[in-house]
Amino acid sequence: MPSPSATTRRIVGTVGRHAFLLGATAIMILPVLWALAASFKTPGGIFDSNPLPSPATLDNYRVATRDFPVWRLLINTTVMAAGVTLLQLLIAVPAAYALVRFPPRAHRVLVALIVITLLVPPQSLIIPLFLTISHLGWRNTFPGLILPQLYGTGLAVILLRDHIRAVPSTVLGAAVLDGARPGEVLRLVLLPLLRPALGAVAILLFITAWNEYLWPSLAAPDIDHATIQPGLAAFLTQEGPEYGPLLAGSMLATLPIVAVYLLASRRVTDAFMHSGLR
Amino acid sequence: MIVKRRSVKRRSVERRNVDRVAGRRRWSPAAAVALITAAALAACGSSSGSAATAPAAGSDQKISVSFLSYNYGTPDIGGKGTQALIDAFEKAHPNITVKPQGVAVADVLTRLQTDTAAGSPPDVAQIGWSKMAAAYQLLPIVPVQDIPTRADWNAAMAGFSQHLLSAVEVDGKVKAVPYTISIPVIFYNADLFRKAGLDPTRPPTTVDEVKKDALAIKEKAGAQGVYFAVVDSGKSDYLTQSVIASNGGREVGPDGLPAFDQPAAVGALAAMQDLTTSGAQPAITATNAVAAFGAGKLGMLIGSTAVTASLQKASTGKFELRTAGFPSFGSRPAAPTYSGAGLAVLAKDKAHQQAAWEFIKFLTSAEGFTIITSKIGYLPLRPSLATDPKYLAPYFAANKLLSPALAQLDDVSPYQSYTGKRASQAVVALQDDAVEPIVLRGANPASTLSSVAGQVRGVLGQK
Amino acid sequence: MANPSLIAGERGVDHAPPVVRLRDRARPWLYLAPLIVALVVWVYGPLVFTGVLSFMSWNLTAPHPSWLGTANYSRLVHEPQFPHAARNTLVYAVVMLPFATVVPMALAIALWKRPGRVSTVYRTLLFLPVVLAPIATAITWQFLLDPLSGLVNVVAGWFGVGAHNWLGDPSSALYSVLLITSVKVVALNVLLFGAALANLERGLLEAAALDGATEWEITRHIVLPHLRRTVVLLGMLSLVVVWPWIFANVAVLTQGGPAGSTDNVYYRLFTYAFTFFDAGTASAAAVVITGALALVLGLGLLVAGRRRRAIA
Amino acid sequence: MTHIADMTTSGPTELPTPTPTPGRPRPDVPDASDAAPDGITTDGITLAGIVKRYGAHPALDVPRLGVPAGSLTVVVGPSGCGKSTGLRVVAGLETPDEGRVLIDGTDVTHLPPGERGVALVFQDFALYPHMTVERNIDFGLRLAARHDRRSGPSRAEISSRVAEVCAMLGLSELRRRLPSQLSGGERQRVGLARAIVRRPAVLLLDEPLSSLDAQLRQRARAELVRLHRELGNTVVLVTHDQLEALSMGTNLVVMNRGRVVQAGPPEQVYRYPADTFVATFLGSPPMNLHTVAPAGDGRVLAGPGVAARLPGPPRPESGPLLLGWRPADGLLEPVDAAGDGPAHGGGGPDVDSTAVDSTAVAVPAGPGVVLRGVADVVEFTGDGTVVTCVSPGEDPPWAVSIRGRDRVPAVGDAVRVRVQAEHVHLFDPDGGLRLGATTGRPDAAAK
Repeated sequence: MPSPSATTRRIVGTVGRHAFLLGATAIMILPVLWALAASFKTPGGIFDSNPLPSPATLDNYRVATRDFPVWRLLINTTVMAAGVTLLQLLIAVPAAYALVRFPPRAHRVLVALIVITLLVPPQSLIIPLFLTISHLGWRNTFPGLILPQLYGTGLAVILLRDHIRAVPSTVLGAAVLDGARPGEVLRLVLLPLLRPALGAVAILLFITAWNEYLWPSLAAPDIDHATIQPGLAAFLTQEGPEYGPLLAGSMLATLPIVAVYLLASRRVTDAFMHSGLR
Repeated sequence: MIVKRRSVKRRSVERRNVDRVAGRRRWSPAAAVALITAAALAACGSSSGSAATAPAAGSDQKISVSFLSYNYGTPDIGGKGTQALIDAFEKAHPNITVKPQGVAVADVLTRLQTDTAAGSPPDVAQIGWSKMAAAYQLLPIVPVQDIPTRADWNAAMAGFSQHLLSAVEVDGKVKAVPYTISIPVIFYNADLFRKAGLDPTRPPTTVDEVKKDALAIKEKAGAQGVYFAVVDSGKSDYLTQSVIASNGGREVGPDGLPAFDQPAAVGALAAMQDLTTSGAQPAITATNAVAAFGAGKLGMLIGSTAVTASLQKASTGKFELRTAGFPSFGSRPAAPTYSGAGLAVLAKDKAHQQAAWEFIKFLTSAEGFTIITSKIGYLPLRPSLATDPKYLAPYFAANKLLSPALAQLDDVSPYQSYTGKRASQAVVALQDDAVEPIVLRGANPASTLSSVAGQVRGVLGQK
Repeated sequence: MANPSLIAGERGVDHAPPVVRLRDRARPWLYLAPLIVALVVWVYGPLVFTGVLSFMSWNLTAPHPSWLGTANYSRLVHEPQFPHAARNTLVYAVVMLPFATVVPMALAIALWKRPGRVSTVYRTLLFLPVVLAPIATAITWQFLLDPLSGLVNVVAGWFGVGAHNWLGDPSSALYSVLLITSVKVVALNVLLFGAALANLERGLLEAAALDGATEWEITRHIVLPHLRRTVVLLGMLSLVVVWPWIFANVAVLTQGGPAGSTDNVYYRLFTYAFTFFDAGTASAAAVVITGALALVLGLGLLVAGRRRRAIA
Repeated sequence: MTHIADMTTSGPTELPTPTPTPGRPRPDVPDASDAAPDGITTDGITLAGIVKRYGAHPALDVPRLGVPAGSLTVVVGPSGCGKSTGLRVVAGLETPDEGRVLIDGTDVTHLPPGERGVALVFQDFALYPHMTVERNIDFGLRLAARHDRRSGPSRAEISSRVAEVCAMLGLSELRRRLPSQLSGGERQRVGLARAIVRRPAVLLLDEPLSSLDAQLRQRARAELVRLHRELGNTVVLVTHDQLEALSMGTNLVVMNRGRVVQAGPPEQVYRYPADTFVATFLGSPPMNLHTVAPAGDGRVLAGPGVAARLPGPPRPESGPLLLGWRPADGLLEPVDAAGDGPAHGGGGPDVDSTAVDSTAVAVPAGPGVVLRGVADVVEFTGDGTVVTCVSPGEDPPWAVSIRGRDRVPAVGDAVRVRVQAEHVHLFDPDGGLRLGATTGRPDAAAK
């Protein structure tokens, strides 16, 4: 039987926690809500202090979808982000596997060299990367967009290495004893076990690539090949910024990810939950 | 315009097919990386610009001109207007196809740099005046005036604002033709004027009057008075040049070195500072000021006519928007500097240069400016069009906002650039280290300008 | 029935046959090859190029860069902008740290303690700031922080706080940009801390509660130690991942101003490269940044290594 | 062969030792070294000169160890003694730094684990969590089929072998389940099934019972023994549980600190522990050890609360010794509340009362040991009672087991225990080595 003071403390604790959560969440999603509301505002209304759209209009969405190739940009962005994610995982999984299961003698040096790549500011690579894809004639192509972004693969390797370490070594040993070759251990045992972790890492990589601004703006400046992030900057025109359509466009860009999240909410949460990120 | 939109779509469909073909090859299981490379090369071969493919010399032959424009592809009036211009040109010149390329306005020079580095610069590019000097220096620009015969040039430029043409001349030559040009004006909220007991039909004409009216608005209308957008978010100095020139000074001396530490320039910026310290002007950035003006909380905004259309949209249904000419310092005539963009040619071979000239000639013709003014809102650089019933007389009859600017077209002072390859760094230094601290934060005008001038001289002198 | 035998003697180094040795030695490199190729082609190669370029003068379009020696470096040191940006960068890093660690950890723990539909809703809402386009985020904040009519000042007005020019005042601009960016960082890291917490046995909590531990004691002695590794990882990771977001906010909102107060080495690098078209100075800045970070990392590893040895 | 004859010098002095119980023949199995003069057996597992280091510290150092074919060999030792490492070396999961592993006469040191004909059941069973029971079991066979389409098992063969194994281990009903849906015992059986379905020549078990609860463990132990009998292959089981070690194996290998301390049939190892480590590690409660000093002609030993008279020739040398006896070998004798004398007859007459001091115990007249102490803890174990006693002086407490319903002393009662001479073990106090006969090779203990 809890004493009255304990009960009081519990109530205060619960209220406190909810106040904390509510407050923090409110602050954090305030910009999203404001942007959502503003995307329905008229050009004049957007400057008002009133956060609600009055009068509300769909004009901004009309502009964003009809006068602006938002769908094409979204497809480009999806292809790019998926390509970057897929290639990074394709490269990182075997590398992380090797680093955990059969580390070469120089693996400490190797890990240090991988970690250093995380610290190199992308801006400092952009000039050489840009010249490279220009010489290859890769501007405004998906390879030109995607391949140089592999400079970030080190992150995937470091994250996956932790996940692979968390897999019981006995299970992998059992597969070896069952006669599985190293590649088969990876494909038939490790990968299925790693799926939730791969999901979580993939989501992280996908979001990072999706939000990428600088590289796509240099690698694929043509509006037909551009991605959504630099594409949205087209609304900041010399003739005055088109805030409404820009926000409408960014809502449309957010929508697919949120929809996927809502549909796969359980799975994504599970992915993060069981990703073993420790 | 609708037709054109469809053609854009057609192009992208073709390109998608290319991608699809490449894609089929791409997904063979092994060696994904290598195959992607191959596919990319294939895709690239078909999508890289026409500039690289050598055209036939004959004038009847089809030729295409690539056109980099920061207006193209934008979803606003600038994009629509540019599309209309291209459509009209292609109709008039069936043998020339224009391949427009869009770019964010902030990225124009980057894009041109990188395209040039990649070996495929556009044939024609729309370049902002503030970046034009750098562009002349950095890019393989072919002076437009060198392309046609003298007679052709003279015929084409007859009726063009000769004052402006001579203002943009470099070494006695027009290297880039003024295209989308704006000059600063006073935008004012007529409702706030009335509320403050001012007569909206008699807007201020001098800086002193601006200050007086602004203080009246602040006191009586409960709104901010004026914002002189010298502190430009894009770090452009065209308004700084405008106020200094209007006060009889120069920002950049004839030698291409700073002259903004001279008394006239110091006086101009001191006047700007006085607006802030007196309370007539809020100490905010230009972006915030535009928002405040759009919200009806700022009486006057002094900025480029380029934003006329968007201010008009924002004011619709909220307040009456009017414009007045750029204010003068006392009795000295106002001498605003133009901003906006010119058209430069980067085409590599004669045939494309010739086609580029044809295109430029059309864009800056009477038909061209009719579209530019009526669809995008830039000034008609052939002033007679405004009264020509065939062209813009109906537009100006209905739309008075551009008239004050047009009236000042013959007063504009040339945009001046610093010398050397660190010119853009000099502009940023002036705006960041002198203009902003002086105007918004009360730094001493004389000492600040003098120290920054020294700093800029050092920068410009570096290798 | 047999007897296991133990015989003294015969012992010697027994070497594997050469083929076996070769196969075992080669295997890791086979798996690491794609990574090594990718990093050499897309990081280390360009880095070397950048290093060479840092001694050159080049505007990216001239046919050839010209040799300049160490002038680019001395420019960085002698002009006030870069050292100033470096100091700001430190402030960014230090202030961002709690938003990458403590704040999201507290939120994640609060969510984790009472699982259920409510926390799912919270989690979904907290996902939103992560995926809102960076440029839209920046523009939204530009409006929210507007000195004259922004919502933040309106709300501040209710509490009797006067209007403030958050982004226009050099004293507050840096912290405004930091707070704006931290929203995204917090949102992302709540997710990641949530993932780490999922590995913690809830049974432990019940056991501790039965032992009479208070909520705080449970958090302090069970939950926090469990998250130690995540804190370190996300702390470091965030300092790497967060720069593109800071960059977008600075580019849209302040352009490094006012008075250079929001400038940082990354934005400076970009300015040198793509505003001033000074590839040499930009490269020199890149070399300095990378070198400094590698140095910090090296020292960190050294200290961590020594401490681990001290414990062992 | 007798033990005396087999005995070689291991201590400075040959002590007359107790002879084994009459009628107990020494297990008459040829030594590996007898079978193959070069020291390499042709059957079973042989480790030759195996060294495995982690850092500078050798985790495993086995000059030679043979595991006979068809045996159920139990490797026992405290945790961290290298027994699991040894198992992993045999399985091929670890590569030794030095030495060779032979299985049925073939050098497998550099063979991949899957090609050694070895199966291993892990302590945590290491089931593939994403595969059903059936897939877990047939994974290895399917791989074999994939790798060698010609001579690998056919699909029909795989399914019949899986069915057979499932039937044998009672898993037929569980074939579609995932490991997460199984109980601990079921998981263990799946782990076993996965191991034996490949018909390995050698089956290795790494503490297979430790994650089962006590009740299940007893049953699983019996099942494993039965399974070994049915399969007839070589089984090596690693455990840290001495009871398991003594009860299950046909052979016992005791390890400590990366080395093999003693090997042999369980009963022999139990009866003749090679040193104090083995003596105290095997048996519950562990063997009692007393530090004693020889007196007189060296046949009389005395320490606090303990006195012994040993048979055999006189021992000229003096110096302290360790005297050991197993709690079950002690006979509790009633004592007078007042003095040394027996309360109700018993060994009264043979008491020699010459050696007397406050802590001393009268030396028995005949061969044997007499201990005196006070009952401190009395534990009822069901089929008997364990009494922990303390002697006067610094000596550690010692225990004696009382069978059945024999009279049990109460706490605080004075206790006298007599041990027959043949149940006495003597050890060198310095190295802890056994003095006198063992049936193992003395140099094994010396290693």
